Amino acid sequence: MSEEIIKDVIIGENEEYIVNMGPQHPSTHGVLRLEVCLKGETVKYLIPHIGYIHRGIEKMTEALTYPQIIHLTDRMDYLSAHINNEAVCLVVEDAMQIEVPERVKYIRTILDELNRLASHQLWWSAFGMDLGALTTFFYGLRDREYILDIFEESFGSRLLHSFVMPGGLMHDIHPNFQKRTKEFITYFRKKLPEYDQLLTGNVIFHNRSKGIGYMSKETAIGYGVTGPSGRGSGFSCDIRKIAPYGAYDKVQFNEILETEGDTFARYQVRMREMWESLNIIEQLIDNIPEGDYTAKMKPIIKLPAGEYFRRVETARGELAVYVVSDGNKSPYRMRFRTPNFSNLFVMNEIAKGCKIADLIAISGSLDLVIPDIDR
Amino acid sequence: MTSNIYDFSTLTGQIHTWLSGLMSPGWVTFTEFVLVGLVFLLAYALLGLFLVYAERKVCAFMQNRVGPNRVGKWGIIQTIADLIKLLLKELIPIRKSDPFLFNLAPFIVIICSFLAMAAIPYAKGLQAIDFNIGVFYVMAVSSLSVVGILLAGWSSNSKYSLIGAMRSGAQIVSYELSVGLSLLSIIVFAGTMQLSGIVESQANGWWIFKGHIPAVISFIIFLIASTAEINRGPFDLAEAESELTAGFHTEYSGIKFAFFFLAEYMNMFIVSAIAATVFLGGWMPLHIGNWEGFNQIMDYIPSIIWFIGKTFFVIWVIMWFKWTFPRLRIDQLLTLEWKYLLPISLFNIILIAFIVLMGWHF
Amino acid sequence: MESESLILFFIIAVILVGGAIIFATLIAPSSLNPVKSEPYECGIESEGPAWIQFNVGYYLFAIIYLVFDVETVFLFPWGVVMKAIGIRAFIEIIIFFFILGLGLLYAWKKRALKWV
Amino acid sequence: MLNREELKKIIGSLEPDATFSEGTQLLEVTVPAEKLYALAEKLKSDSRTTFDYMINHTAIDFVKNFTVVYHLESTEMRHLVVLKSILEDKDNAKVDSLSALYPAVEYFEREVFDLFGIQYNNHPYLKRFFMEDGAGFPLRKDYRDEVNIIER
Amino acid sequence: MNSIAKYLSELFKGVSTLWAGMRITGKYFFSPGAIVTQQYPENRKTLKMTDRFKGEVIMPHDENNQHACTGCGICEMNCPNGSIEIITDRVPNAEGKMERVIDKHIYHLSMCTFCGLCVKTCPSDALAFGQKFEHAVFDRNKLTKVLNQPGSKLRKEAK
Repeated sequence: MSEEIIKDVIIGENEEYIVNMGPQHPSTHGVLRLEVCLKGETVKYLIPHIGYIHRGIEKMTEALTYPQIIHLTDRMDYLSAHINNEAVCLVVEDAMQIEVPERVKYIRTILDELNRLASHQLWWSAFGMDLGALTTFFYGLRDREYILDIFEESFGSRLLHSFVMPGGLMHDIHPNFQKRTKEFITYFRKKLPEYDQLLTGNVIFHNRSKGIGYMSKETAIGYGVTGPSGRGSGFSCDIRKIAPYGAYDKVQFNEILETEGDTFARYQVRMREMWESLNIIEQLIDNIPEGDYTAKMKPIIKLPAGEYFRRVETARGELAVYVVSDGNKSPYRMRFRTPNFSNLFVMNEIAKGCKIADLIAISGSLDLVIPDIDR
Repeated sequence: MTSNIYDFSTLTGQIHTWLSGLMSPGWVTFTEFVLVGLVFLLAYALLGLFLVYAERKVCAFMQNRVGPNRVGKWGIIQTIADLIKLLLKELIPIRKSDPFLFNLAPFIVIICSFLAMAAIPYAKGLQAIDFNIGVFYVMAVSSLSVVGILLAGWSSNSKYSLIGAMRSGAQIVSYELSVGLSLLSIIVFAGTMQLSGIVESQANGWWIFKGHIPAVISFIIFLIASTAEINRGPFDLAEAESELTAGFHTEYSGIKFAFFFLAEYMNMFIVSAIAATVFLGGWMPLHIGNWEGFNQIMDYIPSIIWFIGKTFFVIWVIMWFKWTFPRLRIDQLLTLEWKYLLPISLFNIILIAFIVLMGWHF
Repeated sequence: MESESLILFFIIAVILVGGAIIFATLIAPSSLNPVKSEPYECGIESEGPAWIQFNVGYYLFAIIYLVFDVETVFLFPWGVVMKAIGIRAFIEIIIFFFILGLGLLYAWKKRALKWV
Repeated sequence: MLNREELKKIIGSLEPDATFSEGTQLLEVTVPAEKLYALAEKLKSDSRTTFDYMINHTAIDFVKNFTVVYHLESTEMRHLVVLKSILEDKDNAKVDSLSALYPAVEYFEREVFDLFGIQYNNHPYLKRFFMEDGAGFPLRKDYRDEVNIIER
Repeated sequence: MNSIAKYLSELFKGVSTLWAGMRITGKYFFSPGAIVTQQYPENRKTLKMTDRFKGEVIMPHDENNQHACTGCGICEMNCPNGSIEIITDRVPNAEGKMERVIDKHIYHLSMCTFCGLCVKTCPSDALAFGQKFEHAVFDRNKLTKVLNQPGSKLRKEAK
């Protein structure tokens, strides 16, 4: 029997099988619904349905002041909450033309990177679990706990820390911050090779991820897939390099690019980004300049009328904040271009023709956070 | 040779004589049946509960956790609490399911594991049925449980269940071959299919040591293939949690679900017991060459301890697999079997036949 | 005990499962509603029947399995007597395996082992 | 990377109807709705501009009109442009879909349709995204919801 | 021949990577010292939250049952969720002028998202974050708290 003949023998060639994955499914990391059309075990096409936790943040911002909006942005991509907060701060500082103190920039950048690390650790844990390696979940969370403890000491909260204010920070960092961060760097440098041994090198993992969910550079750009997912396809989209903010122009770091464009490449980008984040933190942590932790601000923040646009690099990609102000203390219209929104919809394109198990791997490798999609 | 101080046949013989003195032969047989039945029922339930507990503890330690520690000392009666909870759960009939097959499926999986339990030699003289085709019988019976899984998946009228069931079918029919061939290699060494005979043939050394490298290879193949056959991770495609939520037993609730759970763990025990019996000497103590003193001490450890120790070692290894590896994909699973395990085990058997032919084994 | 006593084990298993299920139905609460008895599909009402014709990939493997398993059954008696017969059995098994291996190779080359 | 003036010149030559806003953070180009698609196509294919990456698309309800906004970037040259179009007819707002040029914009457009009620011509799958049918268009300024929105 | 060598090397490489993974989990299995789980309800005595921990909003009172809240309403204005309500009263002071004092400083813990804006913006530092984090109750109404203690007064600054 040649391949063609086998194809003819296939019974049920036209049998389509519509399976809903989600909203209550262990692998969709939240309430995302994928309507998957299967043939046998092969995915023919899929339609993502979103909106299960749409909270109308964009509408809410129209009635809130800027400091109040900052704490709302926590709830979008809750895993890179600090970076989301910073995006709004940057827009406000841009618009009001405030020069923030150097110390603030350094601290913000360190926190960005710590947040990115924490996010990538959680992603690694969950990704391993998506592929059935249940132990990774606990190792990742164990190490993430170190970062969360550092956060808790300085900000008082672990996940959603509205720590930044327009013009600076809420309060100064905790005296222990530098010491504990350095401890964490040495600790995590030892643990990262373990991650590699447990999952990256594993032959089963290779088979499950290499060549799966291929996304070309053109697809990535066309669909606006940014962040590690886009960089896995060779799409150079690191805002930290393109439009540096904070102290990113003062540190040496590489933009991680992989060209394979498959699940493994996206995985590798994140793993290498963890190393890179450690490097960035290490360069900054000892050089935090002395000074004020906030710039002089008026008590009521009013943006001058106009349109402002600012982009930051969250752990999942490019977050753009677009503010239309009419001179009042709350924005006339605020738009969040969230990374996961674009990252999700490439899934139909790259998951066509793969197996159900691959679909899980692909959605895991895109690292979706559903509240970020729905806003 | 081994000492007879822990021979269970004397105990069973005594019970038999004692019973014969009390009642007529017909009643004796009946009473013995009931006794054996009760013992096995108890052993089955307790082993199942213990294995669930052990799994939770083992995985907890591998994951830097403590595991269950609230109910009883070290959480030791946690599984009993779970069992009571499962008993008290509602049994939900599924709309448009096939009620007869839906209810039949748990029976089949439990019956299969129970029948397999009967033929395992637990200790010297402690074996319910000593078939002369023991290995063959255990293989045959344990592979029947796929019927239960298929029925469960098919009858529940759920798409996830059906996919899980079909996967399980494809998986078990494939891995059955490697299990058979790897066991065959020891049969060639031992020259018998009787499980007690295989154990006896290891009195002066376990086959995994006596059989040179081919025996080690077939032991590894047996471990991999049997892990796949009992649907455990990394081969747990039938219930692949992140893909199919719970696979073939998605729709089962309460005690019916508990039986699938129990059967999975008991199947794990059975394959581990077979591995221990066939490769690791069953209840035979560890003897090293001519170290008389050492061998004497080993003989004083009861045979049932040896058996349980070896079995639990194998169980631990299987758990180790599960908590380390990512899950395979269905096509990779079949590739592994047909392109790696099967050719290797075929080649391995020729090698073993050659070793036996030349008389190189001890 | 005799092999007939297998029936005993069969009965015990049936009693165990049946008894537990009957016991559970007696003590477990029952509050059925139509939504509860829906088949699980992540909270969405399921579309179309779940019982469809399934992909041939599964059957193909079943067929190959059948072929090989029957051959393996023949091997077991050989395994028992291998020691006793010696060289003749060895040569025979090499021929047997050669044919078996050819079959596997054929299936392999014809990509019957490829999951569709 | 082209600077603002160079971009202005190129875009002005590509689309004579385009008007440019002064004193904005980014270069803003306003074109009539019916010329939007043609301009975007030219901007994408022209080797001088190569705006191949759609960062963001949204709309703003300026009570008297809708303004649709596209943020485009060139991944090669890294310059940004803001494309705007004003839709005067609020009850029957219509604009050409850019989804043939940028696959990503299909979903941004669906979101805008969902929240503003702006119709897109030639859109492959214009269905509501977050909200149920008949829920109104929440991001319009005149949207009222007594239950879920508390006036402050 | 080449393909056979490739086949075998792939096999060995695969097995060795699997073994590398098993070493990690095996190592942790035999090192119970690496257990990181906290035994939460049992370690309540030793559990210490960091001093900046945002457990709930409290109004610190000194030993004379005095607080610093002037009832200006800035915290109420700044709260994004409306979880603070201030009911003020006007009472005559020593000089006979009417002065604003708080009657009740109501705090809805159930609506609070711990953004910290109230504490940050309070001009008289009357609010602070408490360390208590076990807020679970069966009745939602219990989460509505009055922050000023009964009979408490505004602290007069020494002039």
